[in-house]
This record gives sequence, structure tokens and C-alpha cells, in this order.
Amino acid sequence: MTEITKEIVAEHGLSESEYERVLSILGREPNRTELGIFSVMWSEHCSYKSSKKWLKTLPTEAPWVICGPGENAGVVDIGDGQAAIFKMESHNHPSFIEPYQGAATGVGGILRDVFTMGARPIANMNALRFGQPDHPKTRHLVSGVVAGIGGYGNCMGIPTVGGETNFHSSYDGNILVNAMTVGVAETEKIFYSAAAGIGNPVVYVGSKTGRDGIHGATMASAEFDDDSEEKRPTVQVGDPFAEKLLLEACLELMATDYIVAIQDMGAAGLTSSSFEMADKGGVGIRLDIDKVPMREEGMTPYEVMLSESQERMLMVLKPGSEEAAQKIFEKWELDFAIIGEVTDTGKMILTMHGEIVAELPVAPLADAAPEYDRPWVKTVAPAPIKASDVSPVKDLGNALLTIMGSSEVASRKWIWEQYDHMVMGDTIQRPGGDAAVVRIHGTDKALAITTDCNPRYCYADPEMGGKQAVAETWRNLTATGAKPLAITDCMNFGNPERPEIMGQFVGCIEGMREACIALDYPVVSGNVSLYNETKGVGIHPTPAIGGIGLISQSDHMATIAFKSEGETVLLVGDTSGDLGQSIYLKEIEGREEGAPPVVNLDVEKRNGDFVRDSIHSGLVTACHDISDGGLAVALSEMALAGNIGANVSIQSDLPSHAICFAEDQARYVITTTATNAEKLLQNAQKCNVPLQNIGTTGHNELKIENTLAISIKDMRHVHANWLPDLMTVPGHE
Amino acid sequence: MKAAVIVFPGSNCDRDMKVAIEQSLGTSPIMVWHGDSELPDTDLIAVPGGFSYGDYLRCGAIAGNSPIMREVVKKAAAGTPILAVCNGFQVATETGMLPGALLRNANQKFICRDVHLKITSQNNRFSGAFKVDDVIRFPVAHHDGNYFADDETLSRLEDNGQIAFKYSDEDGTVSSKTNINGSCNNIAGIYNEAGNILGLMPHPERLISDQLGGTDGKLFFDNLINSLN
Amino acid sequence: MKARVTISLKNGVLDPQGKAISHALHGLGFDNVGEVRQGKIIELELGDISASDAPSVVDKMCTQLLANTVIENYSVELLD
Amino acid sequence: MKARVTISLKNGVLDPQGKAISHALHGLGFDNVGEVRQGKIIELELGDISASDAPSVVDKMCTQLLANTVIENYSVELLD
Ligand SMILES: Nc1ncnc2c1ncn2[C@@H]1O[C@H](COP(=O)(O)OP(=O)(O)O)[C@@H](O)[C@H]1O
Ligand SMILES: [Mg+2]
Repeated sequence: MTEITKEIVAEHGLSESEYERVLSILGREPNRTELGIFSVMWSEHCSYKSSKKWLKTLPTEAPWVICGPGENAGVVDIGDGQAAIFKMESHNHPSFIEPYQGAATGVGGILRDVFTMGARPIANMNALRFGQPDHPKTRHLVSGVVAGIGGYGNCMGIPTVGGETNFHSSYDGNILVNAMTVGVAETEKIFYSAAAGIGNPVVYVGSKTGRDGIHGATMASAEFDDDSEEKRPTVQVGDPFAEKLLLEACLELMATDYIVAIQDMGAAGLTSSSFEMADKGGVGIRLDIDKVPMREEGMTPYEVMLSESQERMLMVLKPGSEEAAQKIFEKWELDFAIIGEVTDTGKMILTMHGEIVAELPVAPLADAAPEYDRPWVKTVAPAPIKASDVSPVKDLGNALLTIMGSSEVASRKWIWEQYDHMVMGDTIQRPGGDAAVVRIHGTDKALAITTDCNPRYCYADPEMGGKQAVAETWRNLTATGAKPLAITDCMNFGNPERPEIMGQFVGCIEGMREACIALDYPVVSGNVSLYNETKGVGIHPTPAIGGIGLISQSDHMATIAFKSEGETVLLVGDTSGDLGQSIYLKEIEGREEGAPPVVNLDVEKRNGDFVRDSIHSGLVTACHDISDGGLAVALSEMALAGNIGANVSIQSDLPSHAICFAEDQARYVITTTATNAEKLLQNAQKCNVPLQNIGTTGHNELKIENTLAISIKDMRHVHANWLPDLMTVPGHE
Repeated sequence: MKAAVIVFPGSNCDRDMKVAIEQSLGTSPIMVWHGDSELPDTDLIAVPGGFSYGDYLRCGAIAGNSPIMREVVKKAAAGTPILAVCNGFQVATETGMLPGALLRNANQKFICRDVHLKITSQNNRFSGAFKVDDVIRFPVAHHDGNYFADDETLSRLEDNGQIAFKYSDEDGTVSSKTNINGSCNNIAGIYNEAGNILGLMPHPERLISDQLGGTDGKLFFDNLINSLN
Repeated sequence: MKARVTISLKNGVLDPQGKAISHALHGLGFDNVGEVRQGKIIELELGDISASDAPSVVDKMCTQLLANTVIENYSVELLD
Repeated sequence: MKARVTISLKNGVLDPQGKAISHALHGLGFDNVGEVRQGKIIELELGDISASDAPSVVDKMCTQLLANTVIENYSVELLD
């Protein structure tokens, strides 16, 4: 056996003090396999050691929350004995190294998190951040990531119904690929991961274990160098077909009552799945490594325990059910192996060839996982930028075209057309609107789903940015008529050992916390991805938020498209006209400066509740929230979606560029028939919601009186072509 | 009347097909698992979309060699109407029930969106809801829908009126601009010589209500079921 | 015994993948590249089979499954 | 001048295609078939290029575009 040297410890990413703790838990030196297990269990990824302290401050409860953070995914009640199960997760680093497979296996991983709890996945989402459009790597990364997400989700037959995409230089060396899955289960049939029942069989199902994804540092070390083979890849190849079979087989098994506990094998594979199951159940587990289905010969216990081969699950079954369970997996042509049992030793004991190869106490290893209170400094928020501080450009029509054809606002159709967004026959709002809407199969209910985050806002003022991200998802759901239920998050940040980065994290969490509380909109699941940093340059803080909302009657749904000519256009909410961090400032002035718009959560709630009630009462014919790019962009998007123009005129003391492009929060544009306009205005007054009649739909241009007039055709041209043009290989077609 | 839907490992539009048939027929089709070697007697067999066997090797190749497809081929030869959609179309060409092959889309990308289709021949059973030259709208969702056949086969298909639909624009113009995936002659769907098999890349089962964005698929299935009743 | 099956598109069958590769190579500055064709290679572990039986068995695999002879040609190489 | 590039998955990398093919061959009664691996073959018309320049040019094409060296190996053969 190799001796554990300082170098080996360092290669495993354990600090000296962490290694001291290993020695004191074991009362001896670990062997190589045990060290490997400590290293992955105590990695940032599995232990959340830098973030735990702060994540605990987020609100996680509401009467409709069935299961908050801590399990594979969050669970909320959606009535009629049904639950929505959802989570978002990052696959940033693998996607940068190998965009297709990295993104594909990211989708595979998040799907497993959801169906492991008993849900049939009904929708996928993806939140993507790439470097600058003209960075030499960007095109290759966009094309690979999008193909990979599509390749996996399409093959699984789960519709990918929406997402978000940003381009910014802060992601040049660290792209973000965050994938979200939403599934539906019966509230009576939700599966958890706590192992129980001494003597119960521990069962492995799915694909075989290979040497995939065993982390790089250990690969380079002596033990694996003796066969002079090529350096083994650290990226996994996804097999969506195997996952589709695994999904169907698991759901078939879940219809029985054979399962005691189940857990997917994600990061750190067999190690983290078995430890988590044992730790949650307060039991021990004995595993016989020889029984693990292996793809390659001569695999060591170290390799088997640390492999990140995809499309695998671990379960504890009721005794006596093994044979019937095996039949199901055989029908789906998947491996099924009893590899161990639940014990009362409180220890994880691994054997191979009849010998014990690792023996670790479960609870101490989990309880003693490091938790750090890392030093942090608060980001000082910049001063606001008033409209009067920015001199307007002469031609605001041209400014609108520039913005509509900018990397921030241009259509993402090139992306979502590569995703099957209709399979399963329940997508009643396709990508392109505020939130996607997917019917619960066989019912008249539907879920609205969105992901949002404005990293520029978060960079300027993490607290306001975090608040804004939560509020924007809430607003996007509201704009479809849905009642927002809960969120999942994917916290993407730089190196937490730098106090200013840690300060960004703390700030975003604080803002999110306030918003979640004020909007009664808890966090039920999430994921943290730190160290997104190259050569000391971190990404913009990016707390991607995925929100879901319930539409209890699917015909009470609004879309952004103008529906017919001659309807009244109304503006909900107040406009202060600040331009800090706006797209206008970025695209027209070339500045990313100032404070982001202020989020007032009381106003947010009041305006949103008014909009939702108006949609439910059937008075609203179209609805769109106002976000990136401000009012003029919102109106343009509604005109493009409906292929109908509008003529508006806004009563305000503000200069035109502020009216058109300020990104004040808590605002929406709604339309209504001419006859219903008065009613809405009266209702708004009763609710103390600012509502202004700003014009009428019609004709084939967007006209803002005394400011601009742009034809839908010109608008569509710049909006539709930016991304396809970016993605076209120079010199061809 | 009875209908069957074939389900392979990796099929994923089987439920959508079932729902569409149910909606027009009033009763559920029989879902036939690929491993079954017996096919019940039915008046319609649907081979649905998806990624049978992951579409590994070639789309539809492994499914095309499955025992159940040998039964489907026999029924087809005996005259049973077969509706082969998307992956089903690929499977049907692999078995030789339909001529030609489906290659990777010319732009190399998966394409999911609504497309316009021009009706190019009359087959009352499958397209009786529409007339020749009508333009309808169905969604596509495929990576390998680029129809290929040699020149001789193509002219035979054209001459015999075996081409069911061509990719067109809203006004029915068929051109290279409206050819979404590089298919020979813009072909989106074809009949066999006897006219009892329809293979098509677009998905009629996806547009069966206003809520889903359109009803051309509903018209298609209503007519199909009526004509078989 | 092992076999290597090489499968390529027949002449006259459009090869979208090959075309795309040729475009991409031009885009990268490899201006001289002409036609590009993409094919498949399938390596099979044949197990217990005699060298005399192998050719006909692999040929059967090709016609039945591995190649679609409407659009593809194949060739077989036996490696021991 | 022509080149033939053969691309295969590195050892240890999962090959879902190969797995499925092997499975399907068993289903067709070819019971003896063991492991199957699928690779790609790309044939390039190189145009005007000297035999001495060709190897390094094709190698560049491979690393830049044709092969994904994170998970694939490649080999190059020059033909006349
Ligand atoms: N990566 C993506 N995949 C699928 N849909 C996307 C993606 N990026 C953006 N979209 C869709 O494009 C539309 C506009 O996105 P975005 O500007 O983020 O919307 P909003 O400002 O309303 O949040 C949304 O419908 C969104 O779902
Ligand atoms: Mg929105």
C-alpha cells in the first residue's frame, strides 16, 4: 500500500488541518481508498463548507412545501394529491472542457435528481452564461453546449421549455451551464434517501461503472501511471438512452412498495450516495465491491468508489422484493446487483476479494465535515445614475434597434429550436414568453416555469441583485397568470477564499432572503458552484433563480403577444427613470455603471397581485413584465410576438430615453379590450396600483409619440438575426 | 375500430400518439411493447416518434430489426394501414416498407418548430381532410429528417403520386428556402405504392388543440379514424 | 478474433456531415480542402469463431444491421 | 493528395453506440459477439499540398476540429 504523503493529501484537495481531522476521526492513517472518500465527501461540491452557514439563512418553509433543501430535489404541493419536484444544478467546468458531453451529462444529472424522488420529469430549463460574443471560444462553446443539452433532453423525451442566456466578458474563461428539471409525482408516492432496516439489501441499478470522471489530481499520481496508457479523460460521456430506460424502470419499480430508500449517483458516485443514505438513516452500510457491475477489468476499490459514471442509482429494498425488482430492471435491460446491506455498525465497510478495503465511521465523517465562516467584505453599491446624468442620443428609434439586436435582448430562437420543447404534448406556452407553461398531464392545471438572474445587477450591488433575481422570476410567473410557489437556486460565484467574492455571496443571499420572505416564495432546493475563476478573475456573481408557479385553470393564462388591433395598452407601475446598469447604458453608451434599479418588495407584491387577479378575471388579453431594456423593449417584444404594432404616448416629466429604457422594477405592460379598460383602471385605483392607459394596439409599427416609430419588420430583422449571424461560420451561408 | 401503437425502448412520442388517437377515436389504442412477438389484429398501426434504442448506429436501424417490426411488415403487406411518424418513418425506411433513407439534417442541427406543408397527393385515408395544394401546419422535431432516395426512386414517387407532403411556405411555395432539412424534392412524407403506409417526419399528434397551438393535427386524425371506421 | 467494419456513404448520396466538416475547415483557414466524406468504423470482438466462418458471419451482420445498403457501402477486415 | 483520419473513443470512455450495437447483434442471434466500439472515419481531399506538409496540416485539422481530444484518439493515413 502506498504511504500517504503530504503531496498525496494535497493532491486530494485536503488542507493540513482537514487531514488532521481525518487522523483524529480514524485514530490511524487512512489508506488510499479512505483518503479518496474523505476528499470527495469534504470537497466544496459535496460538503458546502464555504456556503452552508449562509444557505441556512434562506427561508425554506410555506404551507405548500412538502420537502425543502436537503433531499435530491425540493417538493411542493400543487393540489389534488399531486406534487411538483424540482431543482437546478450546475455543470460549469465540464462544459467548458467538453461542451457537448459536459452539458449533456449536466442534464442527465439533474433529471436523475428529480426522478429519484418518484417524479416523472415534465420539463427542463437551462440557464447559460457565455463569454463575450466575439471571444474566440464563444461560438464553439455555445454550439456544443446547446447541442449537448438538446441531445440529452430530446432523446429522453422531456421537453426543454425555456431558460436564459447571457454573454459577458466575465465568463470568457468560465462559462456557466445550469440545468433545471421539473417533475410531477403523487404526494403519497415521494421517495427519500434515508437508508433503513438492518439487513435490508443495498441494490445498484443502471449502467455499469467505468473509470469515468475520477478527478484529475489523483489521475496524475503514481498509482495510476504504471500502465503507460493515455491520460484518462475526466469528462464523462452521457448515455441518454440508458437514462431513459432507467427512468422508466425506476418509475415502474416505484409503483410497487418495494423501495425503502433511493438515491442517484451524482458527483462522487457511489461514495456520496452510499454515505448520504447511511448518514440520513443513522445506520451503517456494508458494500462488496466485487459485486458492483463494472465496465472495465482490474478496477481498484478507489476507482469504483470515486467513479462518476452516469446513469446509475443506489437503493435499499424491502427484504424479499429483490427478485421482483430485478425482473423490472431486466425487462428494461439494465444492470441490477445486490451489492451490500444495511447494518447497525454505524460504519461504512467496503470489502473486495473477501478483505476489508475501507472502514469508516459514517456519522463522524459527515458531522465533522468542515464548515467555514470565511471572511467577507460587503460590496459598496455605486451611486444611482439619474436620467438627467445621461444625455440622450438623437435617434431613439435607432437606439431601440441597436438594443433589440444586442447580445442581451436578441432572440434566443436559434437555441430553443434545437430543443424539443413540445414532446409530451403538454407545452401550452412555448419558449419566447415570460415563463414557459406546461400542463399537468390529464388535468386542466399547469405549471409556469422560469429562470432569471441579472449578473450585472448582482455585480454592482449583490444584495439588490439577489433580491431582483428572485423578484424577476416571481414577476415572470405572475405575468402568465400563475401563482408563484417556490424557487430553486444555482449559486455561481468565484473563489470564496477571497473576501470580496465571499461578500458577493453573502450579499446575494441576503437579498434573496428578503425577497423570498416578502413574496412568500421559499427556497426548496439549490446548488452552489464556487471557484468559477481563471487567473484571479472571477465571474460576475450569478445566483440563477428557477421559479415555478401554479395555474389552476389552464385557460386563465396570459401570453405576451398582442392579440388584436384596437386594444388598449396599459402600463402597470411607476417609472423613476434611473438608468444605472441598464441595457441602454451598456449598449448605447458603452458603460456598465451605477446602481441597479431598486426593488421595492411591497410594491412588487401589490402590483403583481393586481396583475394576476386581472388575468384571472379575464380582463387581460396580453401581459409582459418589463425587465431588460425597459418599456420600449417590452412593447417591442409584445408586438413581435403578436405581429401587431402599437401606438403609445406616455404622460411623464421624464426625458424620453428614460421613459423608453429605464429598468424600473415591479412593472408590466398589459392589454385589454377597449370596453374593459375603464374597469381595470378602477380596480387598480382600489388596489392602490399605478395604472396608466398609454395607447392602442394596431398597424405594423411600434410608435412612441414624439420619440420613435419602428416597423415590426425592421425590428424582427435585427432581433431574429443576431444569434444566427453570430453562429454562422465566417465565409459560409 | 381498433388501433395499436408500437413502443420501443427509447420511444418517447408514444403517449402523444395515444392521446391523439384517443381524442379522435374515443377509445384507447393498444400499446404494444417491442418485445411482444404477436401483434393484435387492428385497423391501424402507429409507429411513433422518439429515439428507439437511442438512435444509436443509425436512426431506426435497431428498431427496424426488432421482432415486432417483422410482424408490422407482414400486416402492412396484408394491407393494414400504418402511420409512421418521425422516428417511426426512419424505422419504416430501415425495414424497407418505405423507400429511401433519412440522413442527418443538412444544417447538422436538431430542428423543433412548426412548419408549413403542402399537400401534394390525394390519399383519402390519410389526407382526406385536405385537398391537393392545401397548406397545413404541423411541428417537426428531428435531427435526421433529410429524406434521400436515388433519382429513379424519386421520379417513381413523383409519378405515382406517392409524395404526401412537401415543406413549403405559408402560401404553398416549395423552394430551397422552405427546405428545412435538405430533403430531396422537399419531401416531408411519402406513401408506399399501395397507399396503406404513410411515413412522415412532422408530428400531426402535436397540434391537436388550440391550447397546443393549432388543430391541423386534429383534422388529420379525425379524418383518419373516420375513414377507417 | 476481431473484425473491423468500415461503412461509408455510397457515391451520389449527399453527405451532410462531410459537407459541414469541409465548411468548418474552410472557416478555420484550411482553404485547400476539397470534398470531405464521413464514414463509420465498427470494431467487433467476435469471440469463438473460426477464421473460415468469420467472413460470412460478419457479412451477415453488415447486411442485416450494421450497414443500410440503400445508402451505404461496407468493407470488412478481419484482425486476429 | 488525400487523407484518411480515423477517430476512436479513448480507452475507458463509455461508448453508448457500441454498447447498443452489441446488444442488437445478440438480439439477432450473433451470440458470440463481445465488445463493440464505434468510431468515425473522415476522408479528406487535401488539394494542392506537398507530401511533406500534409502530415502536420492534417494533424492541425484533427486537434482543431475533427477529433475531440478530451475523449477521442485519432490517427492519420495519407493516400497517394
Ligand atoms: N438557453 C435557453 N433555452 C431556451 N429558451 C431560452 C434560453 N435563453 C432564453 N430563452 C427564452 O427566451 C425568452 C427570453 O428570455 P429572457 O430575455 O431571459 O426573458 P425574460 O427577460 O422575460 O426573463 C424566454 O422565453 C426564455 O425562456
Ligand atoms: Mg420576462
